[in-house]
Amino acid sequence: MGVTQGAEKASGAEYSKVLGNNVLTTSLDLVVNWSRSRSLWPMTFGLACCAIEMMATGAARFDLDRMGVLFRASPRQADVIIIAGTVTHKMLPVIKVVYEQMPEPKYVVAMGACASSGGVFDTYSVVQGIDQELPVDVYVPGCPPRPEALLYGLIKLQEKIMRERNTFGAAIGAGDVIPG
Amino acid sequence: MPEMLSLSNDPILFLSLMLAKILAVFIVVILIVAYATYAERKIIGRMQTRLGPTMTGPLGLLQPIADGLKLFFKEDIIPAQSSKLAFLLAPMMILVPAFITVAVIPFGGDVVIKGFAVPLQITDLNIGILYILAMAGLGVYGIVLAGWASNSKYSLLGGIRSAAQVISYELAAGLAIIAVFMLSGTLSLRGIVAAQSGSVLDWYIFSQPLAFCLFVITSLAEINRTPFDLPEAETELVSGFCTEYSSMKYALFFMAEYANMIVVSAITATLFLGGPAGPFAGPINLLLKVFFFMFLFIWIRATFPRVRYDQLMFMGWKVFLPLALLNIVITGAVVVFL
Amino acid sequence: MSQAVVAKLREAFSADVLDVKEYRGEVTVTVKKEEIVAICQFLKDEAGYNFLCDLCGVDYLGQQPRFMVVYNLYNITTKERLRVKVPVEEENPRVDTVSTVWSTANWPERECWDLMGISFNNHPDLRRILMAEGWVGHPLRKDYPLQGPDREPYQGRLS
Amino acid sequence: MAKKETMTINMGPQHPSTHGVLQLVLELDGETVVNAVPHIGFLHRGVEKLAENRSYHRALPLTDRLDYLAPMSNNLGYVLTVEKLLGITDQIPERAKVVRVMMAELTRIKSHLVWLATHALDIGAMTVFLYCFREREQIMDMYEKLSGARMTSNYFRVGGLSLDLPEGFVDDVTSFIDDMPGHLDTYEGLLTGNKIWQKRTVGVAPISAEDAIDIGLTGPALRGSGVDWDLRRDNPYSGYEDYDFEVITRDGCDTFDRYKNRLDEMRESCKIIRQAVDKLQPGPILADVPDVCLPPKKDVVNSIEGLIHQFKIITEGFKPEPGEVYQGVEAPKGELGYYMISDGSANPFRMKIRPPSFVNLQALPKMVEGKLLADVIAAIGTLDIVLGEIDR
Repeated sequence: MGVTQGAEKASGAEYSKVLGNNVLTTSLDLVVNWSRSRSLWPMTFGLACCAIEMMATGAARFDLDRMGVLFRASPRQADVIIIAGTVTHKMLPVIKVVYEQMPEPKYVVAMGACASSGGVFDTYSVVQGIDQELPVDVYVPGCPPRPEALLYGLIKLQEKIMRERNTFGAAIGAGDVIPG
Repeated sequence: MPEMLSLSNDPILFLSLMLAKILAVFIVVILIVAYATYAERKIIGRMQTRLGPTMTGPLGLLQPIADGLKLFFKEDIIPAQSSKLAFLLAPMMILVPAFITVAVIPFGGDVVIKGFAVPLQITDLNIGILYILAMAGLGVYGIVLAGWASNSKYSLLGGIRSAAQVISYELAAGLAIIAVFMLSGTLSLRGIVAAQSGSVLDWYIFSQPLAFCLFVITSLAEINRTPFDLPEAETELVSGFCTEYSSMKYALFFMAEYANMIVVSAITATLFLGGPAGPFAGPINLLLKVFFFMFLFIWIRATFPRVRYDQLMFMGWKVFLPLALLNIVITGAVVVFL
Repeated sequence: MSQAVVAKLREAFSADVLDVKEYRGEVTVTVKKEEIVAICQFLKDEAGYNFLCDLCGVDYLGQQPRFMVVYNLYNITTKERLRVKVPVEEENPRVDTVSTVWSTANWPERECWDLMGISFNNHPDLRRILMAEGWVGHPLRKDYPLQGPDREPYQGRLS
Repeated sequence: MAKKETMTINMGPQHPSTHGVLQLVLELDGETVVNAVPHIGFLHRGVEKLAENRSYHRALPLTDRLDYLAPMSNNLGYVLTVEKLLGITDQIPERAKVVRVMMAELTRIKSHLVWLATHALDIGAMTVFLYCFREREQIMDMYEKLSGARMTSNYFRVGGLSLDLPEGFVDDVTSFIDDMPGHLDTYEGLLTGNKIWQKRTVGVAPISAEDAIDIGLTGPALRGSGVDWDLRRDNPYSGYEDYDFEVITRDGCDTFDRYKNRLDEMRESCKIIRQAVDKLQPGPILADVPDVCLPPKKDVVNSIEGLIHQFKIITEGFKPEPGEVYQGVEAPKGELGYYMISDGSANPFRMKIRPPSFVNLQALPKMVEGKLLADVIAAIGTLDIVLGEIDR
């Protein structure tokens, strides 16, 4: 099974070829998408300031657990990686390894200005946006973003997951996911 | 007194009832496992001034289903460096003993069907307790195997910790319940329940309070719950023995943890709280007792920090073991001289 | 009080004290780099400067000598500060390590090597500390571009 | 003798309890740590270099992002340094000084709350984590009221403050410090008397006073080793000499005493904040130094002189005369020092930051060698490191 992140496969011809687009497959897709979007487990992975806001989002006032978001320490059990903070050239290989270790389907949220674009740190050691290396699904602006912003970003990610097609087919090995 | 139903007097009824009992118990346990995760998140959430899941279905009730489905449809990674067969076997080896232990737990008195007495218990082994201890010992092989087969250092440390932990605590747990069957005079769980069937004061929690405390604490350690969750200590070993597991295999570990919790609660209820005895129908009484213990375990998790490896060993060998032996000596003296 | 220390220092190392300055109540002593370890040991043992607050390099590009290594000392008993500076020329950017005097100098010296390219003789573990192992160049030098050498320099206004 | 084989494990940079992107290479014999080597720099963003390319006013926001758990302490150190460089330290209005002290102490509570939260979580007490964050949210609200941002406040200015206190702010502060000691008792109720917590902290990660000074420990970690040194009392700044507070010192040299130290420091901070609230008098919030400080907003919008004045400071900045200064402040984690050199231009010629965590982290190998793996976690927690300021 594989998930294409690129938009080039998202042509109509592609998914009519696989399992088709009938009431059965779309309902199954709906179930799969629902379960995926309602149980987004991010990794306990903080880089800088934004990580503290990420913790605050998980804590009592905002409580990510309401949305079924449960932090997992091991990348093998995580669905989404929240890049919370400045990515440096020294850190980049580590992030890539962690991302590779996550099982499909996996999502990337770039939290904060630094992860999205390098932010205020336009310097020799900072990667100017994690999207240069990883396929980012949702950008959350802010320096650091407020917890509400992160919540909104995750809700946007849920909506994006709900729009995915052929997720059931991809899970049983027929074709690729058509991104939402 | 009607005759006991057995394979010899009505094989078809016996087999079909047996199947029904197994199915019923299995479904109940699976359901409790699923909703134990939900209950844990809710209860701990409340203790931590949070809400827990609320947005998946009404009151967040569909959360375990979403989690389960998601894990089911997730990519299953088997690390290239792992030992494939052992890696596959480990989650099953930990889940199966957890489930089959339930077989000997009586969940009610006898019911009369077609003139035969049918016990509300899947099977009544005359060495029920030994069977439970044996299964508890088997479960740890799954953890050790998982730790070793993953070929990851964190997993290995988790596996080793688990093995050491179970060896030290199984002994104390076993010795703690010896005192119980010194009083009951039988190893069969049905017999033990029968021995406590008088008034509430006949429950062994009152005659054996020390054994009860020892058993609850040591069984917490055996099922790797806080404060003894060293094998999967998240802040030390990432996820311990299941660091490398993803998808459904991880879900099996997850289920095993809660199944173990149910089993231990049920055993404690049976041994010390009179099993199905109580004001309601047998199974409901037992379930209530099980829920009480599970709540207790969740409460402990929300309250206590984690002990350290050497302190755990110290407690197991130098505190609990002598206490359990002392308890046996006292019980023996009481049984012989009074 | 700092002046008394400086006087003592001048007495003991008359040939090595190059300059003494006071600015905003802070005393800065510039000394020769050859004797830095002896001077630091003296300041620690005789003058009670038992705490090395900070150690860093400064790049005066275009001046001779190009670098300065700055030691900010603190006396925990009298609560006083003293700054010692050592000029380091570009051709031979090497200073003796003071990590034998205060172990706290270990990491700041590594940082100084990493970011400023001043190396320290007899240092126990002189590796790059902040930048990745194979990094080329020393970023805090004034001739190192802010956005790194391999990027088009930013044309807009930074400050 | 049989040959012992050790195992090297790599803890971090992605690990739940390394408090960010610290990497520790541990050599283990069983579970005993034989050797621990910290690797840092995974968050090195080049703040010092960036500051050299910005004017003094514009370098201020960078300091927020150093120790992001205590942004106002960083701001305070920076503005004090620049003021010293300009020689306007004694022209700062009284109100600005009092508000600075008040905010610095609130920041100390905020930073210590995150420390307690993560330290307790590392050792396994997860409920304390959520309780601490609950109280922290209140401080965040005050920050937001004051500066508009929850974390990166950027509130102090060279010469004073950017804005006056908003309406009702003092009441918020008062009600917070009224409640805070009770909350601290709650945490202590969950931890201090808990046998498991004591077993995990008493005697763990020891360091003697001599070693601590030699290795450069500062802040609560040093005071946990019995060295009575606090910059607020010994080299007072921003008017700290006028406040009555105790410097908490314990000589147990272990994690438990450092834990108690920090908790008591929070109580002391509450006392200081209360005094600051009492001292608060109406008055100007910005020094009367037109070369440095922005004019009031009403002048900017109403008069051409004010507009030109504002424009000049924004575009050109100010130019301190050449010189060099060092200013240390007692940040929550220890001595935070700024060493600044001016060459007469509008940008700092060199800004060296002395981050307390950077130096404190050096003590880690000494603290954990020969101890168990679980003690490493406790030691990282007790040092209270923040990678943002270690790597800068």
